[in-house]
Order: sequence, then structure tokens, then C-alpha cells
Amino acid sequence: MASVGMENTAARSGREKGSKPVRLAPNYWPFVIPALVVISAVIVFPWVFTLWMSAHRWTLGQEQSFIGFDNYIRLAGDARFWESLWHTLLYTVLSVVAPLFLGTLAALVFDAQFPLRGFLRGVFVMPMMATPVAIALVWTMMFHPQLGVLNYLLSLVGIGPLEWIYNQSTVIPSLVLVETWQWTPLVMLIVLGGLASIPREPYESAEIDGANAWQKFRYLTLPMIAPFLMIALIIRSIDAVKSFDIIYAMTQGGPGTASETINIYLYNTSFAYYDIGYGSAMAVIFFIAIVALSFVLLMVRQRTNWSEMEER
Amino acid sequence: MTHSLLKPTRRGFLAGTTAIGGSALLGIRPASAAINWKKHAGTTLEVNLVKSPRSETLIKYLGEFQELTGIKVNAEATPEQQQRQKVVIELSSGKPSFDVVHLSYHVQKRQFEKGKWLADISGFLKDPSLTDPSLVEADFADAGMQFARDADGVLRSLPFSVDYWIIYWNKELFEAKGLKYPETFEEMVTAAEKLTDPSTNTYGFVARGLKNANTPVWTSLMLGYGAKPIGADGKLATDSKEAVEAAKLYQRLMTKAAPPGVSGFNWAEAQSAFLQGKIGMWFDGVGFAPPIENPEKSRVVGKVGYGVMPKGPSAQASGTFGDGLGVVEASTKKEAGYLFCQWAISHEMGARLLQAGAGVPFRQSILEDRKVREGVKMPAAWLDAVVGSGKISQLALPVIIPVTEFRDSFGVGLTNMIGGADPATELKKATEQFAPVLARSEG
Amino acid sequence: MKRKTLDRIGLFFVALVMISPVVLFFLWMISLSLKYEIDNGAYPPILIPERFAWSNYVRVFEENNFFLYFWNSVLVTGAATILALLIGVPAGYGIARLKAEKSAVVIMIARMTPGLSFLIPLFLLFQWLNLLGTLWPQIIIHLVVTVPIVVWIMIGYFETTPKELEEAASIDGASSWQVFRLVALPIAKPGIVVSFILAVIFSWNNFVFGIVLASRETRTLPVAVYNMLSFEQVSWGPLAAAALIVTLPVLLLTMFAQKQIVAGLTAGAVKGG
Amino acid sequence: MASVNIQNVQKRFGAVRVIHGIDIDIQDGEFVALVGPSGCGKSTLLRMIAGLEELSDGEIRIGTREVSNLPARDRDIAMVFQNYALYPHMTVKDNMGFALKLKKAGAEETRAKVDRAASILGLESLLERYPRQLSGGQRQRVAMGRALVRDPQVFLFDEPLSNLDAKLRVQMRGEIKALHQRIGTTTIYVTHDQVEAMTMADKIVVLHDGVIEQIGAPLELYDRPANLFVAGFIGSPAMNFIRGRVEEGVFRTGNGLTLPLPQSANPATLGGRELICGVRPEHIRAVATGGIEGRVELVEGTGSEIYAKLTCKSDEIACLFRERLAVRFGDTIRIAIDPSTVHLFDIETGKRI
Repeated sequence: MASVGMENTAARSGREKGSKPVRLAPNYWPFVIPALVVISAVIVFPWVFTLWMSAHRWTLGQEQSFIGFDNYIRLAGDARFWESLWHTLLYTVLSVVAPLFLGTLAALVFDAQFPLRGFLRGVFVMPMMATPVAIALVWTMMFHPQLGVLNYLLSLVGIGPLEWIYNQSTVIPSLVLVETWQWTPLVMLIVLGGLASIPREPYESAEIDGANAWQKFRYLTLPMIAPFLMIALIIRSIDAVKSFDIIYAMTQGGPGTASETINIYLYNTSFAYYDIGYGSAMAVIFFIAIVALSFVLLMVRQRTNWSEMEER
Repeated sequence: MTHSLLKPTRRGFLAGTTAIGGSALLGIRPASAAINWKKHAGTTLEVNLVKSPRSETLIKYLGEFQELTGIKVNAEATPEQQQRQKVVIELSSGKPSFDVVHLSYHVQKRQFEKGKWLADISGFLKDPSLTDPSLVEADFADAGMQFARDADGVLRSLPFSVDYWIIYWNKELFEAKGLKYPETFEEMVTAAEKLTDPSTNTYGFVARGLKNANTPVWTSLMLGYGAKPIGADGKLATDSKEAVEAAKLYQRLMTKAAPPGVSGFNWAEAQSAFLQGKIGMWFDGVGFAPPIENPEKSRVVGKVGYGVMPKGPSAQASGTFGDGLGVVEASTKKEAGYLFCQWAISHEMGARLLQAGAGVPFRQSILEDRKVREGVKMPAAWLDAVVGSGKISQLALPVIIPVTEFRDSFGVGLTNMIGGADPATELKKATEQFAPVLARSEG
Repeated sequence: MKRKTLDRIGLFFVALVMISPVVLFFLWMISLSLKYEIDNGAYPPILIPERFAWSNYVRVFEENNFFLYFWNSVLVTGAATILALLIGVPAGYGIARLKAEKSAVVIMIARMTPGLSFLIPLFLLFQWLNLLGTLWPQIIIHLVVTVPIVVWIMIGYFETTPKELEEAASIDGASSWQVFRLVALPIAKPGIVVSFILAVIFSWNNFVFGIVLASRETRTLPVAVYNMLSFEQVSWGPLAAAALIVTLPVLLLTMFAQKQIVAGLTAGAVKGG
Repeated sequence: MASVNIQNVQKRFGAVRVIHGIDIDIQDGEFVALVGPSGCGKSTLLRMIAGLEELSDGEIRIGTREVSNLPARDRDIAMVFQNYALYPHMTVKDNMGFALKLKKAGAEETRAKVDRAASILGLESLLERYPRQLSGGQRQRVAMGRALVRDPQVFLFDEPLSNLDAKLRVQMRGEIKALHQRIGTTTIYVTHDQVEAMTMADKIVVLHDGVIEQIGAPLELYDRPANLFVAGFIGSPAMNFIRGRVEEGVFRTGNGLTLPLPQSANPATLGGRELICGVRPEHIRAVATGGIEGRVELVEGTGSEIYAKLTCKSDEIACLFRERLAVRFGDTIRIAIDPSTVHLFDIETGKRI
């Protein structure tokens, strides 16, 4: 027990000098450090580097020079940038609202009991994880104004022909159609989870109080799934605002610049015009906007919480 | 700076054609005894190509080159847009992953020169141990040499294939309406409008409407009005009277006679539409004959005429584009790379290109070779159109660095015109938008 | 009772209507992939052609080295996922136990950042490290996607596992590493499954990074499919066939693991406050 | 087995002190209960003994070893948690053998020890089950079994019975006590339930706001609570506290109610000051005549006893009668208090006089 005694005196003398007592709680930093290193290298470093590039005039193949905020000033006066901002906004709002509405509807249906429910739900969910580029290419074929199957189907019911992604005024709604097709299942699954967590009693009591189906939905279901709708809204907003694959593969921002979102403009600036400095400034602004958006959404979410949600 | 290159090339082109008339006799064998093809046997070359029927022809016969030289070639072909992006990023980083690069002159020439990315190969060309005696600068169409030489006159690439824009026309539809192939712009428009009948889903004209892709359509039309996007004084002439006239013509064709949705059409959509037999005329590059004559893909096999661009009010001109192969300055295998370029533009490979309809070589000796011409699998009319276009060839895009921005800026305007916007206003707007970009690029 | 049966049949038909866009899309995709060009361009469209163009699939593999691209995709996705699990799971544990809210926010922002903005800096980094031309740049850049997902989901999981279990283990004589390996890790197994699936899907589907970083030998499937939009040839059939080949693995995964996927996707937002 | 010495142990969370310098001596083999209301610091103290929480100051010894700076795993203790903390991914057998596995004990030894603990606790038939397949009482037993297998120096219990229903709680209480008597390992038992503490412990430590209010044997605390807090906390129903003054040899409230003084009290020294008089409800008898008159405000009968609340001259007094009385709401009855059971407390300090 000699060693114990030594430890004992060492510890005591340590305390007498007024130093902090030895940490007993397990040290968790070793668990975090590898990830910290990787994240610094692949995430934080690019952030910082982008910031640095944005203060330079830097076009591939040409000399680079420090220009301070000039890229940002140029951005403020760039009509195409503001236009792309507007497209991003429109695209985001539409591709949040439509899936949210349809997804809720689908969840209400799939929450009920009917034959083959599990199988049908499985089919419904398929688009969600399909490779966006692959999907987009097939949609492009379907949207073809003369040869596409969609116009044919519409012609059967006497509508059309529409020009879909080939017309400046219909391109964004058409892209949103694809986005909706792909992401409605996600909303459906989230809301379905919400519906499953709703207690039965309020419905029984509402039944006794004489509520009809709509009233039950409006005054019970809707408020109770609100937090889940909020989750869906947040995820959808963040994904929609940075949507790239679908737009790039289908229209590359066209016709004209009618579907050019910030992300696409950013891509074109950096990789088609090689104007990396300017593209970086755009990336920085875009980044700030996304972060701001998500914080706003998170704040709103905390307000809509009717209870601390079940952890899982 | 740029205008010297933009001067009409017709004269030089014609001169080249006649001067080299006899060189076809020099034989088809690329393996001239003088060249030491095996000099770099064992080397591995990385070659970066634009995906196209041209590069596919190269890749198809790559085995022959490897056998000939003992050089191992890793050739990659990526779609044009991606290839351009990737190549520039790699080159500008100073350590490209390839030794030989395929470039589109009409888009990248200036940029490559400014970046000093390509090696000077004029020395190689004079070295008989590296170069076949048949390969002389004079054999190339004038446009090709203008493309290949930099501003100081140094040769930095070998012209590979030229692209003239022609009119593909559906003879059946023309006959049905009792129409002839148009001789002038005016006739072209009238024919297009007459052919158009939305009730049967038939349209008289199709061309690229998609932003960026559509700009060459307009600049090609502009040539017919005797104008170019950048005037002889080096200033932007994109809102000149001629430019506006060309844009009006574009607008008229694309709104009155083109299928719905054309503002989203690139060559692919236009081609799909034309192949279905419901389009009277299709205006695009010369390389689309193979799919048209392929019964697996086309409903118009044997029904298509190939026409030289009709005459405009001031001139008859065929918009000309081209690509070349260069050796990368940063490469450590420049000679091996040069051997590859030389093989790629050799008489034999050029003949294969032409015979398959995959592209048109810049070398006049190939075009003039009767034997080669006999082997062409495409209709004779196509070859006639090629040769005819060669005679009125003019560069259709300005030789500047920001070609992509140029095409984007004016492309948006043109797309807007299909949507009904006023050509003059759109061009003015685009010019104002593009002017500072151009200024910045050369600044 | 009868009323209820009728209701169920009604709902069944409503559900059929809801899935019809999905079914039609995939049917059409299959149809496109099995038709010759001439049938693909036909109007009115042909759903089931007289001759099936199996050659479309053959062409995809013959002309494009699709086996190599498939294998590249498997390697990139596999490595990026496994590496992300190796570093992300312990990190999620550490952050949850340290209650390091700030690092959690960094992770969340990383999840929201558009992938594009990472490309140039990392490209230069890879070049400096002389990694270009290998699969490593893609594996590493995919970590940008996979690590935040894994960490984020795992934080959520470890926060919900009772701390007392770990205290019990440490009283039982376990070191912190043993506590993690023998107690925390087995309990969080469902979370690991979820983050594995999502990391695989997101990595597999990623397209942006490949456009710039992939080359002939290192191309992954989504890029390869996009590259099939070759010049001067329209080939809807092979294109659709390739699209189908690319997306099939993840489609299967989605169908079998939809529950876990939702759990994972919502985890971030649930814990997002 | 070992004694446990706690000297001047303090705990601060930032600027907030939750434990203010505590000293406890626990003899080898003793069963000590730490009781107090929630938030009094008893669990924190236990966790400091366990090594799950750092000491801000002071020291803890187990046997002769100073353990304040040793991690939990080196302290040779076993702990039973409130919600059992069974490893959900291990069978009962593996749960119980986990500590031995970590010690790299042989398979034979592990099996023998687990079997022995299982037989003590009657878990033999459950060894292959997973925690989720067990009832609450069974889980509780497995948690104890896990501690038992360790054969540690000290057992720590953190409110182990609070998740059980009332009947099971009483049963398990007995079992733990029996177990301790059989094995004799030093045990520290945290609870907020004074009944548990009273019934099980050799020694009770009453904690309140991070300080020890009193340490003593159960009956000592009951009979001679050191202060108002302990007096009110120990015993159920709680002691009556009545404000008043000592006047003319009796205790008189502001409403004029008079109560007897304990014999030990010296009226002379206590006169004039305001004091608190404490009387346990069970020490009040009903009498036919004399005593104090009161109106019945509330009656609750359990069969074995009757709990009544009276108003005596506007002062409220709670009584617990062991005999069956026919009292109803509104009745007037008479009660008597044995002076020997009366406690007096200083109103300022709360200390017993």
C-alpha cells in the first residue's frame, strides 16, 4: 500500500498549494480530437480560405491581387446576383410549401389503415433517396415539349402543350415539380412520425364534445403535429435553398437566367467564368444568408413547440 | 490586340486550298521513314479530350498510335462544358494532370494564351525527326493557323478539326410545300414560315435557343450582315445596326417558325426534334450528319438535304469554329505529346474523321484527296456543304478571354427575345453588362 | 363494420393515386431505358416497345467503363462512410458528454453550407498534397458531407442514452475507452445504423464534388451518368439505363431502411434547439 | 470492507456551494443512510464518494486509502442507481459479470461469483434474460446482484427503491436490510424517504441545504432531534410546531392555548422569549375529561389508527390515535400531552432546548 500513501501525500500537497483538484470525470476530448482535426481541415479551412479569396481579384490563369471589399461592392451592384437571389427565394418558398402541403396530406392517408399500406408507403418513399442527377436527366426527357411524355399525358385531357423547363415563365415551377416529387416523401415520413406520437385521449374527448372530422384536424391534429411540420420546414428550407444538382442537370439556370439561383450563379462564376474571387464573395454572402435563415427557423421552431418533443 | 485575328479569313483560306492542292499526293502513311516514332517508347501520356465524335475517333484508333510509338496513352474524354472547366482549373494551378489538351479555339484561345499554358511547338514542326514532311503550316486552312498561332505568331497547337455551321433541311417537307432550298436569308425566313403548321406539330426552323449555346447562331447570322461582335477597331459592336438586324432575324425565325420551348433547346433538343421529321430546317454545326443518317435514331434517313448558309444582305458567310490539340507547357513529355498531336491530325486520322462524318479536318490535303472523298460514308451533299462552307468561312465568335461570359450575356438577351423582348433593347442591355467584363479581362 | 371496410378500400385508392407519380416516373424511366432511340422519340409515346433495346444497358457498360465507375463509387462512398463513422461516432459521443454546444453548432452549419464552396480551397489543398488523380480527394471531400451527418445524428443518440449506465460502468472498473466501447457504443447501435445509411446515400448521390475532382480513372457514377450527355449524340435510352443503374442501389436501400432514414433526418432538427 | 471517512468535503458548482464542509465517520460494516429533502446535496455527496463527482475541497478515505483523487474505477466500491442502470445490451448474467470481466477474472471465477449472487437474490432463473424482459423488482435485484458480485469495500445506494410501487418497496427494503445483515459490507444509502432511513440504517445523516443537520442512530433522531428541521423531517405524520412563550410554568400560545413543559425545562431561564413547542401527533392521547379541548376539523382513519386535526383555541394540532375513537367532523374532544414527549426549540436558531 506504499504507492497509495505516496499518492495520498502528493494529492494533499497539491491541494495545499491551492491548485485545482485532479479531474475525475472521464476526459472526453480524445474522442473529439480526430474529428476536430478532420473538420478543421476539410470544413473550417475552406471557410477561411474562401473568405480570404473573396478579398482578392482572382481569375484563373491571371495574376491575383488584393482588392479588399471590391468584390462585395461589385456584388451589390450586380443585377444578375439580385435576380438570382430572387429566384432562390421563389424556388425555396415553392419547394417548401408544396411538399409540406402534399406531404401532410399523404401522411394523413398513410396514417390510416388500409390494405397494402406498408408496401405502398415504401413505393411512395422511393424518390426521396434516388440520385438527383439521374432523376433530373429522366425528368428532362419527360419535359421535352414535343417528345416528352408529360405533354402527351396532358394532351389526353386536353391541356397544353406546356413548355415546362423550356420557357422562362414555367421553368421554376417545373423544377419545383421535380423537387416536390422528390421530397414530399420526406415530409410525409416526418409528419407520420408526428401523427404516431399524438395521444388518443384528446380525440375521444373531442368526439364527446361533438367535433367533426375537419374540426378535429384543425383544432387537434394540426396544432399537435405543428412541431413536426416545423422540422420538415427547416430541413426542406435548408435543402431547397442550396439545391444544385437538379437545376444544374436540367437547365443550368436557363432558359436565359430564368432559373439561375445563387448556387448556380456561384458555380458559373467560379467554374465557367473562372472568377474565383468574385465567386468566393458570393459564397460568403450565401453562407451568411443560410446561417441566418436557419437560426431564424430554429427560433420560430422553439416557439411552436407544444411540449418537449419525445427524444426518439 | 484581337482584331488581327478577326479579319476575314476567306482569302487566305482559298489560297490555302489551291496551294496545297497537290500535297494530297504525298501519301497517306503517317509513318514516314524519317520520323523516329519510337523515340519515346515506354512513356505514358495523359491526354485530355472533349467528348465528341472527333475525340471518339481518336480513342477508337488509339491502339494504332500506341503500337506505332510504344507510348502508352491514357485518354480521357469529358463533355465539353466540364472539360473546359476542369482543364482551366488544372492548368491554372500549374500542375495539370495531363500532357496533351484538346481545346476549343473559339472559346479558349485567348485564355490559354494569356495563361501561357501551351508549349511552343514551332521547333518540333521544323524537326524532321519529329515531323512528317507532309505536315507544313501551309497545308492548314487559314482559319486553323490563325487559331493555332498566338498573338506573337508562335505556334502553340495543331488545328484538329473545323466546324462550319450549315443548314440541315428536310427535303420531304420542302417538297410537300413546293419549296426550294433558300438562297438568301429572306427566302429562308419565308420558307420557314410556310413550312410551319402547329396543327400538325410541324415547324419550319430550329436552332439553339438555350442561353450561351444560342449566341453562335446570332453571331453567324450577323456575318451575313457583314458585321462581327467586335469591330475592326477592337470595340464591342454588339448593339450595332447589323447586330440588331441579325437579332431580329433570329427572333423572327425562333418565334414564328420554331417549335414551342425552343428557348430551352441546345443542339440535343434541336436534333431530337429534327430527327423526328417534323422540322423543316435545322441550323447548327456540320458534325450532325451521322445521327441523321442512322436509322436507329432517325426517321429522316435519306430525306435530308445539306445546305450552305444562305446569303445575307451583305455577305454569304459560314460561321466557323474549331478545335485543336496542344502540348501543355507544364508537361515533361512535350515531344511525346507532340507526336500524339501529330498523329491525331495526320492524313490518315483526318481521313477517318471526314469519312465517318465525325468532323472536318483543317488540313486541305485531306479534303482535296479524291480517294478520301470517295470513302466518305455521308451523302455527297454533306461533303459539298462542307467544301462550300469552307469557301465562305469566317470566325463567328470574338477571340477574347471571357467568351463564356460573352455567350452567356448575349445568350440571355437572345432567349429573352424568343420570349418577346425587343432585340435592340436586349442587345444594348447585354452590351452594357458585358463591356466591363471584357475590360476587366484584358486589364 | 361495413362502413369501415368501404373506408379502407377508399383510402387504398387514394393512396394509389398518391403513389401514381412515383410509379409512372419509374415505369417511364424503365421504358426509356429499354427502347431504341427511334421509339424514345416517337409521338405519341410508346410505353412498351415492340423490340426491347437491351443493348442500351450493354452500351452503358461497354462504352463507359461503368464497372470501374461503379467500383469507384463503392470505394469513395465506402471509405468516406467508414472514415466518417470512425471519427464521427466518438466525436458525437464526446460532444454529447462534454455538452459542447458550440461545436455542435459548427457541425450544424457545416451541414447547411453549400458543397460548392468547399471545392476550390480543397482542390488547391489536394494539389499541394499531390493527391489529385487518386480517389483520395473525393473520399476526403465526401467527408464534408458524411462527417457532419454522422456526428450530428450521434450527438442526438448519445444525448438520449442515460449517463448513469456509463457511471455504473466506470464504477464497475471500466476506463473511459472501455465505457465507450463496451457500454455507450453497443447501446447506440441503432444510431450508428442510421448514420451509416444516410452517409452512404448522401455520399453515393453526391454529384458536385465529382464534376471538378473526378478524372478518367476516378470518376464516380453520378458524374459518369451526367457525362453521358455527350456531344452530337442524343441517347435517351442509354442515358435512362445509366440513370437507373446509378440510382438502383440507393433505391433498394431506401425501401428497406426508410424508418432509420427518417429517424436520422429528423434527428438534427429535433435536437436542433 | 472498510470504514469511510469524510472530512470537510465541499462542493461548489461555480459560485454556488451545494455542500458546505461535511464530516462523517462511517465504521466498517455500518449501514448509513443519507436523508434529506430533494436538493439537499445527498446525491452529490454520494457521487463524490463514488468518484463520479469531483471534490471542491476536503478528503474522503475508504479504509486507509485517500480516494479523493482516484477515479471511480479504482475506488473498489459498488453502486446501485435509482433507475438501476442495467446495461440494456447484456443479459442478466453479463450485467452481473461485467465488473469481473473488466478485471479480467477467469470464466470459472466469474460464473461462480455470479451464481452465488444470483442465488442470494433469487435470480437463478433469470440469468439469460435481458433487462427489458424483467419487472421492476427483478431489475432492482439484478442491480444489487451486480454490486454484490463485485464484493466491494463499500456499497452505495442512490434512492434505489423510489421507482418501485409501495408494496414492493417495503419488501425490497426488508431484503436489502437482510442482505446487509448477512454480508456486513459497509453501506451508504441515499434516500429522501425518512421511513426507509429509520427502518434500515444503523446511523442516519440528515442533510439540509448542503450541511449536516444531525447524525445519529434512528431512535436518537426521533427522540432527541437536534433542531426544528430534523424534528420536522423525521417521523410521520410530522411533528406539530406551536409558537408561544413560557409563562407561569406553562407554554402559552398567542391564542391562549396552554401546553405542558418538559420536566427538564427550566421556566426561569426560558421566560419571556418566543419559542416553538414541538409535539409528535402520536404522543397525544384522547381523554374523557381534563386536558385540552379541541374541535375536530378533519378525520382520516386507516383502521389501525386515526389521524385527526383539531383546532384548539385557534391553534391547529394534529393527533394520531391508536385506539378506535368515534370522532366525526365537528365533534369536540379532549386531549392530553405527556410532558416527557414535549420538545422546545429556539425560534431564532431552531436548536432544541
